[in-house]
Amino acid sequence: MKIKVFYFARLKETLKFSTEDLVLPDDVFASTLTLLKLKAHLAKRSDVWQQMLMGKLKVRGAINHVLVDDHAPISDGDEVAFFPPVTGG
Amino acid sequence: MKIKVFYFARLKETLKFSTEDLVLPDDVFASTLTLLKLKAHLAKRSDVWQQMLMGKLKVRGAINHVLVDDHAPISDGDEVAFFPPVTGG
Amino acid sequence: MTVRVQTQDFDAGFEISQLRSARKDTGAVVSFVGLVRDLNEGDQVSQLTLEHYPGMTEKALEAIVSQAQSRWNIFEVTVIHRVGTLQATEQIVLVTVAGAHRGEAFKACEFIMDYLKTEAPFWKKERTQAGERWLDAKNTDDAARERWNK
Amino acid sequence: MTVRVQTQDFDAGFEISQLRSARKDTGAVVSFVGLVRDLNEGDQVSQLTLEHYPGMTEKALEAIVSQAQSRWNIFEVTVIHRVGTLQATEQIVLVTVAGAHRGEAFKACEFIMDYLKTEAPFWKKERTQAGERWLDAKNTDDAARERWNK
Repeated sequence: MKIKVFYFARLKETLKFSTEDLVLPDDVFASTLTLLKLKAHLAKRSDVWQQMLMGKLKVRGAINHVLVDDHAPISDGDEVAFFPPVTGG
Repeated sequence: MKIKVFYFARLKETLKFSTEDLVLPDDVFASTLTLLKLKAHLAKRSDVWQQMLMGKLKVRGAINHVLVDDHAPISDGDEVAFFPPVTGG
Repeated sequence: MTVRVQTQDFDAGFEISQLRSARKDTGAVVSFVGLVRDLNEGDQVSQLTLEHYPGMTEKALEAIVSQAQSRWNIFEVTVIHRVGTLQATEQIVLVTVAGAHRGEAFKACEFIMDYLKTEAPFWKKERTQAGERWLDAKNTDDAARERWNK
Repeated sequence: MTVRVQTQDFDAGFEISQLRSARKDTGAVVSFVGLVRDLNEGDQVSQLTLEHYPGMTEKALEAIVSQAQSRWNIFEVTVIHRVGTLQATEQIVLVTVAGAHRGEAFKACEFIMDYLKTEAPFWKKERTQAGERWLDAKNTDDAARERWNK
């Protein structure tokens, strides 16, 4: 399965990634891929990724431009985004 | 005692008075003159005055530019005003 | 505070800029503009005449703004209310409140409008096809005002 | 509805006039302008940079406005949010709501701001003398949003 992932604000700056195309072997995840599983998967990349995605920082996620919670399922072709709680206005 | 009385909006139009100077003999009122007593006094002028000041129409009053209730006391030299509930804004 | 009662129109954008540039720690400006509706109680309104009590109006408005300023932590406030004859769609009133944060500015602005509607000596007379009629005060306005005392 | 995300400044007065002349039965226009404060958490702020999520921002704002329009009887709504680097005292956001009556316009305008603060993908980074820092979301903003669900 292939997805696009975006990172914003503090995440983007610290991870030094703003966007990437991810190709995930279908057998990596026992069942449906969720935001939380994707975070855990990415967190294995390094300590910094672990800290930013699974650490103290609150991370919010969106799938196809809609805010969702950690248990939202991700499908092939989805656009996923990770970012800190928003602070506009 | 001498006071000035103003009338506004529907009261002014119906009574055909916008303002008048009133000289009231001190012995007309048993005790302190209040807004209510002044209304009752003016209402004796005619049926129209009775209707407008003591009838169904809700009348609000001000003494020296401050909204007050019917029991507020009036003193010599005061500026008194009668008007319907306000409808600005 | 700035309180004006006038026959001429006002420029809400200008008044908002004045307030927002008055202090560098202003974070929020909340504004209300009230307009003459062309429709009231199902009737077409062609014009509205606003009468007021010249000696009392400014004082009443200033007292309302002072109350808002003592209740909430806000900075500057501008209130402009027009009198005289206005056509449908014309502006009647502007209330603009500047503050550090939005919550208090919103509350103060709505409070000022609710009190203005029930305490400031203005009266409206509208002209419809059936003739002229004085508007009656609304119970909903009294209710809007009362909730601030809870 | 009008929703714009832009780097350039906006003219609140112009946007208010647009909304109030759109319909002749408009009686109330409530507006909020948010500004860059020169002071935050006790530190002098020289500038603010606003980042956003281009594909999502407009959609999120439109969804918030739609919610407001389904909750209250309001007419037109304009939301303009700036992105990029802004100096202290510059305008960040404008929310303008037109309606027949003030109560619903006030509620809808405040609702849109409370939801924008917690759901629209914008992030602020401020520059102070100590350097740059990303702002953390505030619990008070979450609380402001939550009260609409009661």
